[in-house]
Amino acid sequence: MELIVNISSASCLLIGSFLCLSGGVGIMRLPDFYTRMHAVGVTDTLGAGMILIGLILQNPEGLVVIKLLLILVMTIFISPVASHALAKAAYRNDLVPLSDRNENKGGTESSNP
Amino acid sequence: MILGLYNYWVVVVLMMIGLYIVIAHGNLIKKIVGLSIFQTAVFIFYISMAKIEDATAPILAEGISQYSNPLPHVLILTAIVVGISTVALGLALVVRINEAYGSVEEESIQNQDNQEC
Amino acid sequence: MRDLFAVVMMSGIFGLLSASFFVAMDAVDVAFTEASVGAGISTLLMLTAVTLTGRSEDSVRHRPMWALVVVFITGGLLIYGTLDMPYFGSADAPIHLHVAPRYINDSMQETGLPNIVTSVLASYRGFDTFGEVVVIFTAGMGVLALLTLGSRSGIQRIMADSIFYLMHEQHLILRIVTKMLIPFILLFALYVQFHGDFGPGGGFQAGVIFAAAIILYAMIFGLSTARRVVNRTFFKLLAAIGVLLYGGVGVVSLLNGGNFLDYNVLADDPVAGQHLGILLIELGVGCTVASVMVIIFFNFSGRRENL
Amino acid sequence: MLIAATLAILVVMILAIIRGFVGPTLYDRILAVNMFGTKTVLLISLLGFVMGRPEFLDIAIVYALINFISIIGVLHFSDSAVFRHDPHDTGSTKKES
Repeated sequence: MELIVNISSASCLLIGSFLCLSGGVGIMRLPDFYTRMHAVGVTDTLGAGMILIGLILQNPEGLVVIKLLLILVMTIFISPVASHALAKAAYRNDLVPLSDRNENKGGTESSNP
Repeated sequence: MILGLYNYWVVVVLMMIGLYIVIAHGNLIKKIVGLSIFQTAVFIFYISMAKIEDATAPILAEGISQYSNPLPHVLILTAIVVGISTVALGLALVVRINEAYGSVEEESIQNQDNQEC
Repeated sequence: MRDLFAVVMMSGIFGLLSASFFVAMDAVDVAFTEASVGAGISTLLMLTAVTLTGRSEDSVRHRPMWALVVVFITGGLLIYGTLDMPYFGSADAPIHLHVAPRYINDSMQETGLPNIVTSVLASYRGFDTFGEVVVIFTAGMGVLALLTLGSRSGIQRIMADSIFYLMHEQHLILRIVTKMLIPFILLFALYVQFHGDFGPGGGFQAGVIFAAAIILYAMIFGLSTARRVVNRTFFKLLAAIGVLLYGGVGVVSLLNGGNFLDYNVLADDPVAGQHLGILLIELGVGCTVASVMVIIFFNFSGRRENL
Repeated sequence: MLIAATLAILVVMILAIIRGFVGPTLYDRILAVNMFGTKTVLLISLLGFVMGRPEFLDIAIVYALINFISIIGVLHFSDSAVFRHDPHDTGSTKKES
């Protein structure tokens, strides 16, 4: 039983770290703001969730688990809302997505900013 | 080993960055940012002095005998909140200066003052 | 960086970074404070100031040579000075020998609180903290004196309201989530306030978190709505009441035959007296900090609205 | 395993800082700050476990909340007119209207 919990906790942590890392690579490599936000917004929520679940499995004590669950719920709420607000603000303030820009220009030139 | 002093060097570097910003930049808002960097360097200095190897946070618990020094924590805790109030006061001054002179650049404020004399 | 907005964003990251550094250095209470202040409130205040004063810095003008010379000389001297300092993390540095062992060993018997930082803050060094609270109060009054405007005429207010109404129609999701979050934040602030004796936390942190909740409300629903919810006069009163509560505890302990801020005489049992005194003082600190932060923010953004 | 996760988070934080420095538009920087904030929450909870005193998760909760508040604040202020017309925004092309 102990072994199963340990293994699942470790794998949750690993998956979470991997997702976070891929988000990090995404924020560095992707060409424009909206794609970068896609990379971060998606991996942030899931990666954070996985790491927190891994931590919950590490230490199944009352108060700690409740606090971790609280953080988990908050991340699940806050992270997508923040991404949503960010994207909306960017779009309202005339930041054009890359694909639209390419269509306008005929899609010929590479528009790496 | 002289390398055991590295925490002070980090502090000194941060402090000097803050000092450089305060001296070299004319923009008053940037000066305030520089001041707050300087402040944080001082906080880091105190906190890193309080650290003891293999010790944990100064909240008493069962089975722990070594605690970090709580005194610098207290000083810095209050200093942070005081720091933010003073930064707010400085920003308020900057806002008023901007209303009076129409600029937050040190040099143009100086010029306007000189013209009035 | 020319763009002041970017400068403020980077300083926000700097605040987050230094707070995680404080966690790594075992200073959980300090990290708590820095988290709520350095990353949250100070970024917001700087942003407000930047919106008030304009975003871009003028072209390069500075005399970097002289500044560099000064900076390098000072830095060199400071590094020379550090050569005499004790090594990082060594347990026998002078700072750890003087009063700290007494705090660590005796505070449990004398005050009955597991969090040494709180007991030192509120009890052993109560005078210091009183001074800090007065400084915060004074800073709040200073901002009030510098930035207060007379109340606007009715037409302007209606116009501002309608602008906010239009602007905030768009933030439907934000508003709902904020409505759900604000009670949690307030509750959490109370938890921090009263759990500060046992875990990290206390009046300073709770005050800042409380103020952050109100600031969030003001940002999402508009300043005039927030003013209708939380009265400005009430906050001014609350700031003063906090300081007076702190001082009042000191005076009561004087009247009971102890020294100023000597809580042992507040109750029959010294430990119970300490508990009571620390609780009241933390409450006073929390009131003052929260209301001063709210006052500062409201004045800044009220200024912005009126321009 | 905890150590590995901590290291991964640190690497991601460094990447976020780089994006914050480079970030051609304002929103890239805000995004970097947001990401940095969530990563700090994770880092602090992990550090609590690594140091063996997981009671200190309160700080992580504060972080999550404050991060949200500051992001909302930044977006609120980015609506104002001062930020709209930005000569430095090299990454954005204005909509043809």
